[in-house]
Amino acid sequence: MFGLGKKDTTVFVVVIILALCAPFILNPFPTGSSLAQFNAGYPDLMQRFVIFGIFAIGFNLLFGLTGYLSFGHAAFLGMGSYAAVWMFKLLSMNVIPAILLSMVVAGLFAVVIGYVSLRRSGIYFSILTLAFAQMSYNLAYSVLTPITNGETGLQITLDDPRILGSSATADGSIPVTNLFGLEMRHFTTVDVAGWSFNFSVGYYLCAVIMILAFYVAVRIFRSPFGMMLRAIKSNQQRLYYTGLNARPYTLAVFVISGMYAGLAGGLMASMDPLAGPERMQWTASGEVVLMTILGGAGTLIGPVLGAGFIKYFENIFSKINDSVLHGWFAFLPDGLENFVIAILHPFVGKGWHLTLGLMFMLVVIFLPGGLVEGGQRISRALRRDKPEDNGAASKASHEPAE
Amino acid sequence: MSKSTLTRRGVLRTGAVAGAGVALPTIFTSSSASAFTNEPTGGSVTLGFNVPQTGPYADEGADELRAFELAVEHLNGGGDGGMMNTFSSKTLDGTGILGKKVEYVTGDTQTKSDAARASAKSMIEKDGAVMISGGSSSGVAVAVQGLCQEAGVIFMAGLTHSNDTTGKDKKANGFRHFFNAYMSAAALAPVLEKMYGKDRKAYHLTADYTWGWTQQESIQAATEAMGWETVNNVLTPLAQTDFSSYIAPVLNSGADVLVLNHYGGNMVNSLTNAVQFGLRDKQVNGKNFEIVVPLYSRLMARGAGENVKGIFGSTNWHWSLQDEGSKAFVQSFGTKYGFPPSQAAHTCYVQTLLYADAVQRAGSFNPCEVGAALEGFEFDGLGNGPTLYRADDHQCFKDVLVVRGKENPESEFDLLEVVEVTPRAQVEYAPDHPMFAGGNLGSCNPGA
Amino acid sequence: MGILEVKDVNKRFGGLKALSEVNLSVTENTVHAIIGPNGAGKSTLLNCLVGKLIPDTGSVMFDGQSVLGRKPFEINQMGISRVFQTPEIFGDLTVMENMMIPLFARRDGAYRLHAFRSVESEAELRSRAEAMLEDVKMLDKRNMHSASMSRGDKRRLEMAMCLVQEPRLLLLDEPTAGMARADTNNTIDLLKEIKEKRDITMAIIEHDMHVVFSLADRITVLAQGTPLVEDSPENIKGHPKVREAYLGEAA
Amino acid sequence: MDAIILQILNGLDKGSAYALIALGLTLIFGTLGVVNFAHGALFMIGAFCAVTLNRILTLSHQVVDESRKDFLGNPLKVDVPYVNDWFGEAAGATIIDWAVPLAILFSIPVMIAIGVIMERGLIKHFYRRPHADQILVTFGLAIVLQEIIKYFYGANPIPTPAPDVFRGSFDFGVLLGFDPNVIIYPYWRLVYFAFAALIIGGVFAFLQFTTFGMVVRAGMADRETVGLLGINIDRRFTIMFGLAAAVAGLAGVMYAPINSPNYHMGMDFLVLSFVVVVVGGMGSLPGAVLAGFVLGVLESFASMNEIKSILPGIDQIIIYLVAIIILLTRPRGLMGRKGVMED
Repeated sequence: MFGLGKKDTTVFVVVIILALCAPFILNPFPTGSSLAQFNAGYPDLMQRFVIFGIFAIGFNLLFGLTGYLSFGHAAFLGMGSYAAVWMFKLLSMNVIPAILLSMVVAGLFAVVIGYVSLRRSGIYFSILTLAFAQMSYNLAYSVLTPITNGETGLQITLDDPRILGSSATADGSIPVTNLFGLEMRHFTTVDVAGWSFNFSVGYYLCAVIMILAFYVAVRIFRSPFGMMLRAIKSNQQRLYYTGLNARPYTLAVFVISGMYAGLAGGLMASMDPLAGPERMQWTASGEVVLMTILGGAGTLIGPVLGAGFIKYFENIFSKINDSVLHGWFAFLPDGLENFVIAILHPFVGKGWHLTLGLMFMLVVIFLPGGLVEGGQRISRALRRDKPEDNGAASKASHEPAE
Repeated sequence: MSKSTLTRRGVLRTGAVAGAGVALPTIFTSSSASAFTNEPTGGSVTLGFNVPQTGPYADEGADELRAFELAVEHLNGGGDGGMMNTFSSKTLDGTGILGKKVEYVTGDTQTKSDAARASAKSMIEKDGAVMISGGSSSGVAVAVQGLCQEAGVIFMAGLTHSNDTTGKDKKANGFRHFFNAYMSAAALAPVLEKMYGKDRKAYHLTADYTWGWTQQESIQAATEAMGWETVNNVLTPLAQTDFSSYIAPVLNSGADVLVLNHYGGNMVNSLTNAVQFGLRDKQVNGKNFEIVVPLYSRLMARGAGENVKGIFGSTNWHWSLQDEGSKAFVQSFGTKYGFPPSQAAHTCYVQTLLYADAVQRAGSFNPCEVGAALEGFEFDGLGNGPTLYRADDHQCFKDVLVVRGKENPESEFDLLEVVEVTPRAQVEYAPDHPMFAGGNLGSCNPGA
Repeated sequence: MGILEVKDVNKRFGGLKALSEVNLSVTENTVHAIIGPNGAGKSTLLNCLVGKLIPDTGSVMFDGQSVLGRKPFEINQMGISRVFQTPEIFGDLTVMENMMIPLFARRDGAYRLHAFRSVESEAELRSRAEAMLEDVKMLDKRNMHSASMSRGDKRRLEMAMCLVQEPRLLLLDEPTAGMARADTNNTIDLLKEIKEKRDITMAIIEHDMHVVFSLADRITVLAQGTPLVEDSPENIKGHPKVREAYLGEAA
Repeated sequence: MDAIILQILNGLDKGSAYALIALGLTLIFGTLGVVNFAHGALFMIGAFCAVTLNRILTLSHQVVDESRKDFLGNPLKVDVPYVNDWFGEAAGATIIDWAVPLAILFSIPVMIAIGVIMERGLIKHFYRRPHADQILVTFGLAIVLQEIIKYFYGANPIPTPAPDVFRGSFDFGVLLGFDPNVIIYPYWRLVYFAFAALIIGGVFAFLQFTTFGMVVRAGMADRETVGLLGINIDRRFTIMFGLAAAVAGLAGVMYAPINSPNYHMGMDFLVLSFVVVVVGGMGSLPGAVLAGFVLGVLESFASMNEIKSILPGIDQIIIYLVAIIILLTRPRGLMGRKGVMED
């Protein structure tokens, strides 16, 4: 189906189901229950899951296939965001031109940065990309303020000269990003017994684009191009002596991957029309690296899992404060309650970084292939007799240390 | 798909409970339209406190959070009532807001506009917050203010000092109690003139981003108006930690005053570096070399240690103030937490009370009605003397404190002494002042 | 005229003269061995042929075209394939994928972005790859991860990868270096088989006389960067100059 | 001219911090082949050694002073450090004043212990793992370490002053015949520069002239061969890691008075120090030191008004710009070896 192999079709269908049913899957707890804190099925976070999923899928095309570790990929995401917001300011609040322009802009920058950086490999390549991204970030924060609005971030104002559309709505508000009139921020909530589920227009647009992006990535993985990229990672010398020029391939995938980042940036701006410079900071670039490695570099679905994992921690764990903890453990006797809360306190709320850091360490120590390997181990344990043999997935298993 | 709106969790929660309880024939109930975003319909109302919990401003954020918790406690009738007792408006009676118990959710801004917006969105979309408050930088304040405008909730800004927040980036749904760069400059200038004279040459080091620029612009204008000369203004990268290469040329430039338009970690480092260079022991143009830090934060000043001694700056509020409001606040904060509150804590506490009071007076949580109640509101008893929430730009006008690093601190909190309380009249400006021009409040957005 | 003509090639590294006045002609459909003691300049010469090094002076013509200044992949596209001393294969890929890459290179040139077609759908190339694997008796291993194979199998795979491109000249850089006697013999058999089955021109750089004499049609002896003699294996065996330079008998 | 001399001085000082951190990073990378993202955290922990010693020395008991009031109006409790009780007020104050130099002694065993525990407990399991895994695990460790520090010390910078005698600055200009106050330089920064030079010299001498150093250098060049010789290279590498941690820690201790330590100062330095290491050339110790000084001096030049007025914002990007130019003209940085971290 879809020109994919049997296994890939299964994975793809699973991704489609997950993406379309996310509003249900991410809200497993009844709204009134104390565990509702763990629900992630609200529009903003769901959008972030898929947008960062796209970003990580694109990054994985470069890093997972060729092994080139770009440490400046967030620059493309930021440029995409700026391009999209400018499109909203100048042209129209429709998201289509904005998203297209964000991909084009990110692609163009990727051509330039990639052309220069790909002259070196290994860590030298990483540092070159890092340097470009940090330069973009520093300049966007300061000197380029007329274009980027500096620290505050580029936003839509009431006096934007929008060519197609009006500067302000009739009631004096800023117009809303839309897809041919369908507003991105619109959403409907459906209550089922104690549960409630949010269906957001913005989320479904992102989800559909993510599914497309995933599909394209699968096709690239299985194409001669994808095979060449894996060959580059495996043995560049052999590739050269087999009559192939690695540079155009790496540049092509760098640009594709940059355009994925631009797409993610454009979508981010479409969901929430603001573009801040910290989107381009090295920590943001590092984040996508971590997402990919955490999920499982070189696997199809790993980066999406990694993106979800990190964003979940950032948005859910950071909001658990002491009063929430007290709510959970109110059933315990007072002394015990305070004791349990004292134990948990450093790990939630303002301590969410600590939990995230520990999770990084645990995953990389015990699951060298990332979360995907965790999934494989579980499925292997469930059906011992059927050994897993997924071409892409098996690549993830490194030799265990020691 | 019906009309555009953000979620209204309050409605849904009760709707769901009712649905389950009465066992309606259909278990599907779609949300019905309500008057405004997150209209609280149950017995409680949720406020969202969005403060930096990670990153360099985490301690300031933690202090803001303490203040919010205290304010919620007081609103719900707990504790000693703090400034509710001294507040000139007497609508708050310890029964929550409009009889609804006040609940709150917290989030981490990370001092990044993106993260701050994500966190605020989750409060609005997931937790049904009807008001967002907090924050420790102007970039975040402006970003979250913009979000609240779009979402249709009230934003009560925390610590944000840039002129832009109530200048070119002002929004109908956003309100700022904290003072701004212009006011700092207007308050500082006369004191500087008195202390250092009219004939001074100033050298500015300025953090290279919007807040830094507005701060520098304000100070330069105010000091030049009284006769000072500005020798140079050097922009320093935000990420800079070592300012030696910027400070080294200062002495040789002919300047005799160094103005550090830095905040937070930048301020601590640049001030420490400047003192290390021995600038304050030098004589230039026959005068003692002086350093000025226009915006002081006591929390951050602690990081600079002894280096703040004798250095002038301005602050929104200080715990050593002896008016009834301040005393009541320090008493109740200090009793609960064991140390005096910071100016960030003060502004957050006050903003929460002001919001609650405005709702009470408006008789509704509708942001448009709340906004109308805040606009032009005159009040007293919240630690800053008589204060006006100006309708034109949603900026509070009140006295500004000029402070100086204390020579002989008695405790680790006793770092600053109030030198002068600059009266409100002296720091007022026209709403269309050039430094604040270019913005538009727009119309208030109730969301629904 | 041979298919490969090396004329008056000189190469210096600093003060060291690695190649001086090298002339070499490889005739089509022959196996030409280049032998010589360590440091004779064999590897330098090979590197000059494949584009890794550029001679200081002289010319290297392949089928009437100069290879000098061209990059390795361009030279491969001209029809020269190379087997390395230690097998260079794509270790992360399966055997079949290893075979597909040279086939794509031959069909599509040095660069072509087939990003949206599936490798699976290339039936024609797959059957060619399978036929080649059959030839080297590796068809049963086609789905193996190539890094996990024995060294002998890796060598076979590398040869197959080169041969499937149907090169007009196959360069072999000490194909049996470091191999056990049995493996060496296997490799000799494999090369003999290849030679018998198809018309192929090979240039072998080799240390091992046994290999050279079992395969070569012509032999060039290199010593101190200069060709001493070029002759048939029979004549080389008894050549006094060779014995002197190569076997060090005079000393 | 005077401005240039001034900025060279500044640059050397900045550079000495970069060089020290990069040196430790390269020691770990060169010997163990591990990309250590937690190195910045080690630097930070070093600075917090100074803070901690300061806290230990100022451990106090409280004396109620009825004559003064605290902020709540209760009698003020005055902290009296125990050292004051033991040694008298003047001597006690002097001891506290010298907390940072004393912290050097305190930090060496602490840092070596942390380094050895890190290596034995975590890093050694990652020698044969891909660099990506090393980055992930050390980055995770860095976050954990800094969160622990934040938990105990808060997020705000903590003032850690140098001893009083180093207050103020030295007038270089007068020595060189310029007017007074033209080229001044703080004493503590001079101390820092000298200290950095000492440490760098010490590390080089150690590697050059001791058998231990020779084995390690041989191990850096070819680990397997040295292992075959029956030398227990692993134990030496563990010690090496401890040493690198100590270098980072000492850099941090001495840096504490320059910028008040805070929990994220390591992250601030991390990226920069990687740039320095790579510009110097992966695995090259002299390269790391050279690059540290070169980038420090260039960064200082870029902050000069004369240059900023021609190229606004140049000081924001100079390090990265220079890194790009150097890496494009010299493929392996200033002194990098071929084949190290190139795939």
